[in-house]
Amino acid sequence: MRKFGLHFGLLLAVAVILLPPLWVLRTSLVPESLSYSTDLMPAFTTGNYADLFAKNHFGTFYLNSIIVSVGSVLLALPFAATTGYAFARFQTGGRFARFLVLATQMLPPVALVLPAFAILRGVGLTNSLTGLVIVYSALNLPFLSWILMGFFKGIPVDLEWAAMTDGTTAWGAFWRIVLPVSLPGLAAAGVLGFILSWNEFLFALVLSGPRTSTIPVALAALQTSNGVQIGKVSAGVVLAILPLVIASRFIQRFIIQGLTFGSVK
Amino acid sequence: MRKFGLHFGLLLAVAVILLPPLWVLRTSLVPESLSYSTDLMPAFTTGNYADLFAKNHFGTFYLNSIIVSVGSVLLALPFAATTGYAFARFQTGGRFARFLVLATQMLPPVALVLPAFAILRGVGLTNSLTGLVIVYSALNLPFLSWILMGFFKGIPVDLEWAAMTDGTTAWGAFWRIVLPVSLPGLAAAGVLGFILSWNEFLFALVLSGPRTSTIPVALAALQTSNGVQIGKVSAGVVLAILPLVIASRFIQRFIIQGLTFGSVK
Amino acid sequence: MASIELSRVSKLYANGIVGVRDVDLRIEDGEFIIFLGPSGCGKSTLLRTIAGLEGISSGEVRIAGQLVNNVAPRDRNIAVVFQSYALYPHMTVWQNMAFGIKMRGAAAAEIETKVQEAVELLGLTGLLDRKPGALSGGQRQRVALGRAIVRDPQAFLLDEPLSNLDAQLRAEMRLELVKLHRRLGRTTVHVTHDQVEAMTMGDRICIMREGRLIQAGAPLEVYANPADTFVAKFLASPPMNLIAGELVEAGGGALSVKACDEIFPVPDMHRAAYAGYAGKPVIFGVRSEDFYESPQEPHYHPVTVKVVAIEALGPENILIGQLGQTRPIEIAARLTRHFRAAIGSSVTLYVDARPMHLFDVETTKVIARPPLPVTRIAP
Amino acid sequence: MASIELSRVSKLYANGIVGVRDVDLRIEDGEFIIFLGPSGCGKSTLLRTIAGLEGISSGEVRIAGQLVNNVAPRDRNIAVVFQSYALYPHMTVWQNMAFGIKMRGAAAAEIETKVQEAVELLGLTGLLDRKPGALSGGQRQRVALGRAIVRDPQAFLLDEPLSNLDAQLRAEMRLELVKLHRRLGRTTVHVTHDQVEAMTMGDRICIMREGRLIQAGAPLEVYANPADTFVAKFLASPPMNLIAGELVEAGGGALSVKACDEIFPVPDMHRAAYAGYAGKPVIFGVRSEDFYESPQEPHYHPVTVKVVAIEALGPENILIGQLGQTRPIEIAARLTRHFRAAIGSSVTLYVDARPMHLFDVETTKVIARPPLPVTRIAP
Repeated sequence: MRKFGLHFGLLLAVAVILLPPLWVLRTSLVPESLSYSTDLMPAFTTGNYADLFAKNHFGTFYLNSIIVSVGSVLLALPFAATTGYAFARFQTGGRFARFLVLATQMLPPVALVLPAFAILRGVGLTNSLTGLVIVYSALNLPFLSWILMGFFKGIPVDLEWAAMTDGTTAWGAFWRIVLPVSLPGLAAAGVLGFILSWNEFLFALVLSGPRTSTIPVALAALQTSNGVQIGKVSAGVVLAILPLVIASRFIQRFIIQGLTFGSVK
Repeated sequence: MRKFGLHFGLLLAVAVILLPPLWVLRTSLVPESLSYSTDLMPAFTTGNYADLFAKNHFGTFYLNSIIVSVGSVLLALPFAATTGYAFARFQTGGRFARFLVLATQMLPPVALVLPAFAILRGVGLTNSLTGLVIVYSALNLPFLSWILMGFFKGIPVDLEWAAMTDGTTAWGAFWRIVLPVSLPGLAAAGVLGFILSWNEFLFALVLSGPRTSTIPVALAALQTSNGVQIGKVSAGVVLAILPLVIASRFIQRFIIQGLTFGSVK
Repeated sequence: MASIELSRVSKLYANGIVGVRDVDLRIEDGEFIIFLGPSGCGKSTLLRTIAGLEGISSGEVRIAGQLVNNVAPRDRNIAVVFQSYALYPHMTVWQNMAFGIKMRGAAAAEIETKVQEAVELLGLTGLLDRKPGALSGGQRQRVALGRAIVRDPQAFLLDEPLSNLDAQLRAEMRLELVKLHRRLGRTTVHVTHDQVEAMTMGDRICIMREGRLIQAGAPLEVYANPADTFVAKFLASPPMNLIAGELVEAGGGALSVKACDEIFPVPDMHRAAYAGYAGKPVIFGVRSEDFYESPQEPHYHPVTVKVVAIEALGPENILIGQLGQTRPIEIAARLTRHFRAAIGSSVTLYVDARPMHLFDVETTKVIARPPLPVTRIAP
Repeated sequence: MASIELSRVSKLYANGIVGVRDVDLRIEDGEFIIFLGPSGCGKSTLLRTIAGLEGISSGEVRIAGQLVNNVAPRDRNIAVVFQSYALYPHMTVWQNMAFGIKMRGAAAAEIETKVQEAVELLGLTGLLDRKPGALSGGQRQRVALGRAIVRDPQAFLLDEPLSNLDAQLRAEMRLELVKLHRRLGRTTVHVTHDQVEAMTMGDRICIMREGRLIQAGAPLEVYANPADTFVAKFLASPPMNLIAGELVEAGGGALSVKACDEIFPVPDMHRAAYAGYAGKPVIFGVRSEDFYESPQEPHYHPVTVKVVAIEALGPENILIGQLGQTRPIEIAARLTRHFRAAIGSSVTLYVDARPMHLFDVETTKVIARPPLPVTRIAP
């Protein structure tokens, strides 16, 4: 009896967690007029998706999001790796520098967005994807450095010493030994950076123009223009989540391993 | 010569990093009319601060932010601690459950804010601090669980075994040994949760009303109402950062120790 | 004050790994028993099943006659000293030691008395207000012991308690643990992979391998009569020399082992036991200390050995040499510190074959023979 | 093929901790030298300064006569085997072993030949495509050695290479390392905290303590003539018995040590050396193996000892006993395996005082006396 209660409770929990996303998926595949029907699947259509691409430029926004997210990660990762390595191995900057890195992560985004806008306008990069890539790189840099620091700390210094007696320079030891060994960490950090950039809303809203919007901004626009078109919004949400789901299926193992933060065995 | 170049470069870097916040501080203490002067400190006034409290209800918003941030951390932390502990010690849910926890963190906030609004409206908690506290708790829970999982993993199971042979139950061992030992981790997680809630903008914008705004929303309002009042905005930014600076001075050590993720010696 | 009985205890893990397999053992009240084996042999797992920290898959565990399969660790009234010491890092030494009886609801005065007794017994005065982080390895070890003693448990379970100490301290603590046991008289289970600890500390050794209990007995008895080649090799350093050969009849009912181009006469006392194996391949086992530099006794058998290395330890010399010409095998002989020889030269050593053993080639089990008399060291 | 010279080498860390202090040492070309000491004594630091992995604060390091203070590790042409083995986890065994000469720009054919040589020498065939994660501890150790050998360096620096192996494998590898050194003839520095490794492997031992080099010499010479009480205790197990007493004149120019209610006559051969200390307090040092159960030689001196414990190791028995009545001290005596006595009983042991040492009470340094003849084990 007690066991039955437990299982029932677990099933309920699973339902509570899984039902909302599944309902979003269902609504995205139902014509707008039947969205609020209580039937499980009153009719099937891909019209919501087609509309998004045909009328709402979702193709462009999708591409924008990918360019911005991938670009910012590729730009930030080398800096993050070298900073994280310096923090992990040397006294560089001491405790204070490490704290500063964390501290920048504490500033309220709202307080940063206006200066960012001012700077980008100064160099003529508002409404451009390049501007967003640069800003996102800057936003992700401290966090990525911190994660990679943890990773590099987990790599025994013996490995580098071995490489250095084996004939490499200190830089060669980093390049040939430390980097390859920390690939899971770099991948995990990269994926995290991608996700953060992909989901970012505030900076994208302020810094992008009508043709350079990213998915979150486009989603928000759907929700506010002339009432909420729930079918389209649902389709947009599904599309927004899709790359995350696909990516994460491949690298689930990788991330979990990478995010145990520095425990390379 | 090379050394001189190095030092010059470092000084430049320090200036680049420190100048903007210092200039914000300066602008907040200068009358609005002289804000854009290039003088270092053309005049001194605390009028911007006084105005914020007198005319812009910053006192209320400040209190709101504190209530929401502290409340959500206090609400989420016990759940996060027990979830994190279960993940660290038992097979609970397996690898998939751990991934789900990470996965929820990957959803774009923009996609969550509308459902959150719908749910809160259903139970009559829009425009209320209670609603914000609950939503922020939910948003922070996965992240806090993950951090605490790392922490608990770092605590040798021997300690619990010792307590259990010493006469405690499994729960007693958690309560009397594991929790006290992980205080730095709990503190670090709590501070992180506080900062995330304190800085959150999107949900606060959508879910709060005129009397239940938090600081980020109030800051945004200052920037958009009738032109940017740069003196007031600067003062607002300083006020927004202040508790973070104060808190972090006290717990800097704590956080850095806590955020090495699970390496309790 | 309790016996511990294990009946067909097995522990299988979820991933199919076998922790412990069909262990039968009765530990008498007050006995000091050693679980010895290489890492991964299940000795620590077995200790934890006694403590109740790991459930068992099948079998029965009894403490003081009472079935405890489903009794929580805290109700078994046993104390465990962990390899890591597992001191509570947020408590002072005093609080660490008092935690156990406090949990059992003892009065403040009793706690004070008990802790004070343990503190004096272990020489921990002056450390009571320190946190574990401020203690040396040896001090931590003592505090962990003290924490166990204060509780006055039915039995002590020690999980490699000496392995984190340096050699000198380890030798001292070995002796102190034995004295402590003699003084407290409590049933004690001591897990170790160290052959010296096993030989010198316990009333009985239980040798484990791959989850199984291979042999249990008094240290010198096990040493003199190993159950198989694993025990023969594991319980000595250098390990017993094991030489593959053949048991042959030498006329007049006498037997010899033919191995490595040598003929080792089997002592008459073992003739009856080994007669059945005549003509079969056997493994001839002879301990390194049964080689001598001189024929002190008439029955010693001379063999020629080519010197590979001499390890001069100070008090004694270990000779590593090759026995035989066609397919030489390496043997170790424990000789006096006065022995000298050039590397590569040939020397004659004298083997005392009386303590010899023969092992079955296939099962690696010992071929039973009457034991030589072993004098037990009093008391 | 290189000598290594250290002249007044010191290494201070930024936080004020002294790693190494004023070490002077000349390691001859082809020598096998041991750095021995407890953990934290600076032996590994010293090894790393030779390798160039840590800079030195003052002094000079020369390899093959060339000053290398400012030479990068890769240009010193030495190979290091680390305690953790430090195998590159993302490379196969073959890639690990080839990495070093590849870095030095060797041709593919040469790499293949060299790696193959090392593989055969160390019996690594069949493992070449595995990653380090799929190897056992012993195999990893071999690969680490192989990686060093392939490079054909001027010198091998081994940082506790055996400490992660189990006892049996450690004994085997000890011997193999010695054979390897004999075969390759390269200068080798071996860092260890294990007294057995120190005694058996090297041409010379350097005993370190708190960053200082205390004593250097051939193992048996250091064993027989320790420079101070630290060396006397550290280089033996059980450590040398150190008994506080007084040197007194016994008439006719004879000397005795009065200690623990006993009078130990000083052998005549040492009389001249010790005469100056008559009437002063001294520490009397006698090794555990200089106690005997029977008066085999007429000059052995009988003492009465109360038995505290007997550690029966199998091949020998260690007696722990109390010497003296008023303020008894505990001594260890290494006796034969045939020795038997009841705990608590009194037994008479016979001391061979010829190898004795006296130490100064204040400096703990040995009081110089002519050494007993030590035969070096050939070659």
